[in-house]
Amino acid sequence: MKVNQEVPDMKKLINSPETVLADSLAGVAAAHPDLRVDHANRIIFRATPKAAGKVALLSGGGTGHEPLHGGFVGEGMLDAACAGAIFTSPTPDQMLEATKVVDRGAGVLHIVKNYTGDVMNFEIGAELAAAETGIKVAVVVVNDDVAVEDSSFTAGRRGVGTTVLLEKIAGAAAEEGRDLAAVAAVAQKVNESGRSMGVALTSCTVPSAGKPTFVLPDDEMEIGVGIHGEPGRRRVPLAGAAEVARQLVEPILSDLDFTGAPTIVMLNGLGGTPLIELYVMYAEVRKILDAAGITVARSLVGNYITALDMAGCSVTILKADDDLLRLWDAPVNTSGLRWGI
Amino acid sequence: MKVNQEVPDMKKLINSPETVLADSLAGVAAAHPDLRVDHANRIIFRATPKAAGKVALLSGGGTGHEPLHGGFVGEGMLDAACAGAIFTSPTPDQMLEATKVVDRGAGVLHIVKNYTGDVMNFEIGAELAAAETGIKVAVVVVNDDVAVEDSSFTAGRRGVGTTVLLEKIAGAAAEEGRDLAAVAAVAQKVNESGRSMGVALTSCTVPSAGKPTFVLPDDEMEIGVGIHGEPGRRRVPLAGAAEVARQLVEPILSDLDFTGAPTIVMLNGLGGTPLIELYVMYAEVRKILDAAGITVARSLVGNYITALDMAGCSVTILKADDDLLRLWDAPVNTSGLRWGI
Amino acid sequence: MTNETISVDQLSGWLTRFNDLVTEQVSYLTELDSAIGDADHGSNMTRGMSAVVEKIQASPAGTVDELFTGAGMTLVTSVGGASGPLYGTFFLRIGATAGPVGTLDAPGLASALRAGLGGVVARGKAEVGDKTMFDVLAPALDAFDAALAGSSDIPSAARAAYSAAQTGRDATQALLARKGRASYLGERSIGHIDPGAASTSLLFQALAETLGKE
Amino acid sequence: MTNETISVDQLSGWLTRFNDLVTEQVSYLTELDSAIGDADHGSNMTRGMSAVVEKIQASPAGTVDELFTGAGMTLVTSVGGASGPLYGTFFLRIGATAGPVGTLDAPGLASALRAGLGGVVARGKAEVGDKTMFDVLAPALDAFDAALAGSSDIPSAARAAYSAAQTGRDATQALLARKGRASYLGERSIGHIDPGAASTSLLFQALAETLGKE
Ligand SMILES: Nc1ncnc2c1ncn2[C@@H]1O[C@H](COP(=O)(O)OP(=O)(O)O)[C@@H](O)[C@H]1O
Ligand SMILES: Nc1ncnc2c1ncn2[C@@H]1O[C@H](COP(=O)(O)OP(=O)(O)O)[C@@H](O)[C@H]1O
Ligand SMILES: [Mg+2]
Ligand SMILES: [Mg+2]
Ligand SMILES: [Mg+2]
Ligand SMILES: [Mg+2]
Repeated sequence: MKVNQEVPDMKKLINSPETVLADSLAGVAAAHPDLRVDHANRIIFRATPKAAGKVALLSGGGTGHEPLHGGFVGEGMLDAACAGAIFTSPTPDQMLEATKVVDRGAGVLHIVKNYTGDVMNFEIGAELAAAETGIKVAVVVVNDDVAVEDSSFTAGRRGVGTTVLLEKIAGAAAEEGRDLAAVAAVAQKVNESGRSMGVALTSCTVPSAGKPTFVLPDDEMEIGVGIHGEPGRRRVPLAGAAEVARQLVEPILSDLDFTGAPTIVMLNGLGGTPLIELYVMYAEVRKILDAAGITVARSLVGNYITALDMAGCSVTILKADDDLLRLWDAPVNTSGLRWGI
Repeated sequence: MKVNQEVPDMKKLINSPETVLADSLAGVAAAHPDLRVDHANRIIFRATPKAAGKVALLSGGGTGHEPLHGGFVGEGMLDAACAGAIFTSPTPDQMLEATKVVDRGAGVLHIVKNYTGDVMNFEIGAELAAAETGIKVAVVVVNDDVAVEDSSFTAGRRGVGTTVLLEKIAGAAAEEGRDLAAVAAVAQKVNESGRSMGVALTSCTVPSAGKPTFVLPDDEMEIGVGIHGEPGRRRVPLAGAAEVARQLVEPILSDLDFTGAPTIVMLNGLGGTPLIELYVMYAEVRKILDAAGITVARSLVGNYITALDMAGCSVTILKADDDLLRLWDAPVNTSGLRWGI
Repeated sequence: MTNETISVDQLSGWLTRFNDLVTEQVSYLTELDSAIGDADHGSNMTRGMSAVVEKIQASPAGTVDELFTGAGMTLVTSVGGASGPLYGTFFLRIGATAGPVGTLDAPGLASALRAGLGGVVARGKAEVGDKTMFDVLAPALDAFDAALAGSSDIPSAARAAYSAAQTGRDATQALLARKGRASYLGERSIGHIDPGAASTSLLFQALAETLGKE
Repeated sequence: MTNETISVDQLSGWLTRFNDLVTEQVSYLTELDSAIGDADHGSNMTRGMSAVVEKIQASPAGTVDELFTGAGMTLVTSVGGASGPLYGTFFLRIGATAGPVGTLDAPGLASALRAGLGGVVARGKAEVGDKTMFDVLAPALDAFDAALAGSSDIPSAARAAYSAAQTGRDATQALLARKGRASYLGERSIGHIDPGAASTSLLFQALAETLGKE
């Protein structure tokens, strides 16, 4: 076990790989009086629970994607987020505890990103909740990453950017008082209507590994990268923003027809890329969508679902409708997303 | 002039160094219907001007510090932001144009970060405004960076993190209907009560330079770095978060007595550092402040005033009072800072 | 002969030795996971197994059930990821099948291990050739059973299992992943050993070494 | 002799040559600014001077005033940073002092340049030894005046100014910066040539070369 004052062997503002999760939760607790952090169970809750009789939303996953998920706990979005070790799903006992705490009598929606570990751990959590409590649990598994092509021969598509939009929209549906089946249905609809694709210019470095997960030559980028540094579709020569935007948007548009409906578009930074580049990319994405006759009703540009210090970005497009747009616009008050409040 | 599709010679999501400012402004315009971008003059305005009779706030500076300043244009904060080339002050004609547009009859406060170029360009802008229009202009020059020790023998302290807090608080004072002198006085008070200090783990890369501004060995960091990659107080061995926090907070605390008043503390990321590390740092900063008997009334953790893709962070502490806290809590609706609305 | 049974203490020694091995090989496991996953398998396994061993040292188990149920629960609640539920279920099923006994004979051990494998399959749905820990676990247990059927004692059967485990581990290199995070790579997963296969091989190395020492 | 006056066209040639030189040396200027500033002096100067030259080419100036007022305004409105107002004011003052004339004689040129220097000081408050462009501009103009006083013609005086400029530029290396962005470095600014001093030396190189060619 490394001690606090040791010199880190990588360029990260941490005390040690072993303490980074606990230390970051301490920072979250110190920064946000609106949140209550259960340090023993590594769960971030709203300080003030929602009204009784409303459906609660629980998500969680490996740490390293901040603000996801803890940054989306608050009015109009999640009720709690379980934090796993870096890039590692949280454990079933966390999901059980969180489920018990957040249930307000109307059941709990588990929002799970489609990774084997997350799915299995949430599954066991839900099994334990069913065995120990009478709490109704519904599950939505987000799998929106078009980078995974042969999804029938794999663990399926990964859950990435659409998770952010889903947590916002389902959160609004729950806040509005819809019942568990209806909130789960909205969540399912968002998942079916959202698609994402990402690019890495550099690898992330997992603190416990101490070195970059993969090595990208100076003149190459990884198209279709996952938010854990999983390799993507292919390595290609580095290109300008317009060409990168094309390589991200085209696979999305060929996967789903986005015409004829208002869309919500997110240009998401992966952690090491500054906002100025995200805006440059967003301009290019919009040019492509405009040319394709796709209507952009709402935009989100920033770091929302990250991969530690990876340089790169992802594009998410959600085919919405009036109901989804209204839910999107509803008030939200979290550290990561806030409006109308 | 490079063409759009050329392969970039650095790992940045841009089209070319020459177009990055225009391209990012195009992205801002596409993403934010609440903003109006004057592309010719490179000015970001509120789409809906504030009510007549209220003091307007104008800021600006070199691009590369996003969300500062354009991300702080909106209700409760700035009325306009002039964007210069990367790390280069905007030009006087921009300030003149913006001043004319934002004035609602009650005068305009220019918020200038203390760099020779910014000061001179805003100065000429104000001179032109005085010569050409009857608009009253007041100026506040932010100089909060304690890294600059011998400020009497230099261009003075640099303007860094306090700028964010000042734009928020003075913006609220203006929104409340205070007159130009009163808004300028509040701004001055914030400047006098705020102190900052930053650290770089890596250099930034200015697109037109094409390579890192400075080279930091793998086991060193730059304490007291500026937001343009200006060298700081000293290079020291890389250290853990607790030790880095100590090296940032101690110079701040020895520069001003923060006891006996509520403080606002910002832990700011410099662009290439992910949120998880900022929370780890924030936890350490709070430990030091708690031990020093300093009361933290409000916290802000995230990327607010950045230095392109630099990895690192800065700490800003503002000694507040009831008035400043109330102004801080007042509604704000910008892309970079939003609450209460 | 004493080698025809295995005691709770020996089984505790197995888990302790497994912890030593994953700790020794932590960088290797993480490196394998960097190539086709997310660079955390080493830290996942050491976090889990060190917690298991801490628990064993704090309060040694009296029965096989207690030992493996404790180890399984510890893994499930401390690892996360894919390996937590998979290794956790493996041990939980071993415990439940063995029951509250102080020793297991060879058939008892074999059927407990096979129940563990059943748990892994129930949880992860892996099939032969999917390039997962299953591709070590299944041939290792087949070799174990075959050795016992050929009237080997438990230590020899464990050595046979370890040998099959190594072969299975190395064979994952040529496979295209169809389960877990590596499956996202498609063709690009070929040429790399599966990290879970490698840690499972260490599990059988630990068993062989623990029993060999006596 | 014709060398005793300088025409608008020659002065336009000076600015054109200055643009060529900063364009050639853009990386060098940026590198100097990387060491003690913010790595933009090269792109600032080329952005400004290429705009100046574009303007000259689009509509050649008829008078010295028109030329330099146009150049100064272009710099002020296209550069930003510290160099925009400083170089801009330098040229604006030259234009205003020279007035709407087609040629300048040697004393006229000398006093226009000195007015430019006055503008730089008025704007930037730099003093001798602050490690700025002033430390090139001041000795270069002193040398220019001294050469004229010693009855040199304008081209020789320009060569003398350039020589003094180079000396001034190199001398900034040993100085501790007290103005501009480099001043934040304190002791660490020592050992680097000031970027603005380097570009100002190019300004005199351009003058010497332009006049030398005739
Ligand atoms: N469905 C599955 N069935 C069996 N084993 C699996 C399955 N999915 C993944 N694994 C195993 O888990 C290993 C990865 O474990 P680990 O890296 O700890 O978890 P994660 O993939 O969540 O990061 C893989 O190498 C593989 O052997
Ligand atoms: N107060 C001043 N007086 C004279 N020259 C100055 C002053 N401040 C800065 N300079 C000059 O400006 C140069 C820097 O110009 P530049 O890099 O273009 O602007 P910035 O510093 O705003 O990035 C310095 O090298 C120095 O020569
Ligand atoms: Mg993992
Ligand atoms: Mg500059
Ligand atoms: Mg893994
Ligand atoms: Mg500069």
